Amino acid sequence: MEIKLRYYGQLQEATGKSEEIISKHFSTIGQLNDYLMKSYPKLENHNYKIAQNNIIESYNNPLIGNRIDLLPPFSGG
Amino acid sequence: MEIKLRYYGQLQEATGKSEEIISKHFSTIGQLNDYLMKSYPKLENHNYKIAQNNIIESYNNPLIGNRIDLLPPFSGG
Amino acid sequence: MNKKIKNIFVEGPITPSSIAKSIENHQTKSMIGAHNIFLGQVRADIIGKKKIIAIEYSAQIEISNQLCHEIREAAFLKYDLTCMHIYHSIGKVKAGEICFFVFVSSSHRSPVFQSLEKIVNEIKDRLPIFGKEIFDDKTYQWKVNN
Amino acid sequence: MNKKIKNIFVEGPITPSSIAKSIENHQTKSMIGAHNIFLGQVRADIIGKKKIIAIEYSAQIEISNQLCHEIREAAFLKYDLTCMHIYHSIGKVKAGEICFFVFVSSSHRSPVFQSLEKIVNEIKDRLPIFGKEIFDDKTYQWKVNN
Repeated sequence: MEIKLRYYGQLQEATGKSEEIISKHFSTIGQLNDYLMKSYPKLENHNYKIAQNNIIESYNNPLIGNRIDLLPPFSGG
Repeated sequence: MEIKLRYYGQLQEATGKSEEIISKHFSTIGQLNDYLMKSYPKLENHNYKIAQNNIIESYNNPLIGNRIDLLPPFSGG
Repeated sequence: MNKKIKNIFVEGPITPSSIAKSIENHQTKSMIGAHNIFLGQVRADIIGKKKIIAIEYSAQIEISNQLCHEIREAAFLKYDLTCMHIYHSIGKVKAGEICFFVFVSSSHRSPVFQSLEKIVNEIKDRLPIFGKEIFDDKTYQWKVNN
Repeated sequence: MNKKIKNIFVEGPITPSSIAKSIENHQTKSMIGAHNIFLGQVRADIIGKKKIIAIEYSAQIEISNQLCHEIREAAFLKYDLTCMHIYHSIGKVKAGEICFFVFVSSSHRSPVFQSLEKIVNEIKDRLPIFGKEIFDDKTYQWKVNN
């Protein structure tokens, strides 16, 4: 399954990219996150939320979407 | 003693004038008010505050100023 | 507390362009992070079969400006505000036009939210300003604040 | 609740003249009696020896607009509001310029005061918007909301 990953704000520096497409299978958002933490060890120094198909999800939720966004702390306004 | 009286808002209708100068002596604001109520019976139907030399005063205060304003309920904003 | 007493009254409505000008004047004050603006607009209330088309404001100008000065100085003492601007119309303001403008600024948002409503309410409660509501049939009634 | 989701983002700063235009657009709505406007302005904070000269905003646009829509609809249900307008900058906004605009209107003043701070806080807390603070020496840091 193809997953489009987008990295926002300071996470673009932690990963060295703004987006990428990976072809892998994960049962949960948390499993995907474990994979990303291994791929980009600098992510460990960051807080972020993960959105799946434009909805912010918890790590226990099943991974069913194909668009995943990593969102660092919000600082609008 | 000359007292300049000014009437604001609907009190101009109750008294039929916007200002006048009277030459009389009153010890307190309240005494002046009694006199005005007699002169303009329609004032009885109105709530108002009395200011003396640009300060809103209570009826017990001595009348020492020469500028008196009758102020109906405030409705700014 | 020896600041000069400002005149809050402007003849006729407060225009959107004058509000824009006031906002623009704050863009050089680079320590400001938050503005909060209250605008009072004349409502075309319908009472029975009559509609309000304008309010004609009068005021005891000296007392109003003095009390507004006190309200302003007390707010500066109580809240961490950078700027405060207050204007009220005198004379005729048509329905839909703006008659009252209170503008507070601070480095952060809490002080502007904490202060603005209180300043607005104090001005409405304490300043001797009188509104004559003009109906579309040329009759009128005196405005009552609730 | 089937209203169209609005795009709150504007490229670059929110100008005083666009704010004036927005105020002016409400002058035909003659049942409005009170407006309350919040403006967020980029502060030239000094950190160490460096000064912030701009913030560059980015956002997850779709999520931000969707959540803002929910915040807006919930506020309309909870408060007696006539109008609500929300804009946030995307891209570069210089110190002193306005990056955030929330405008609520009602027939009376209580609903605008009750609602505005909550709407502003919810937007700041919930919308995935990211501010990159640019210093005068061209270094930067990521903005943290407190």
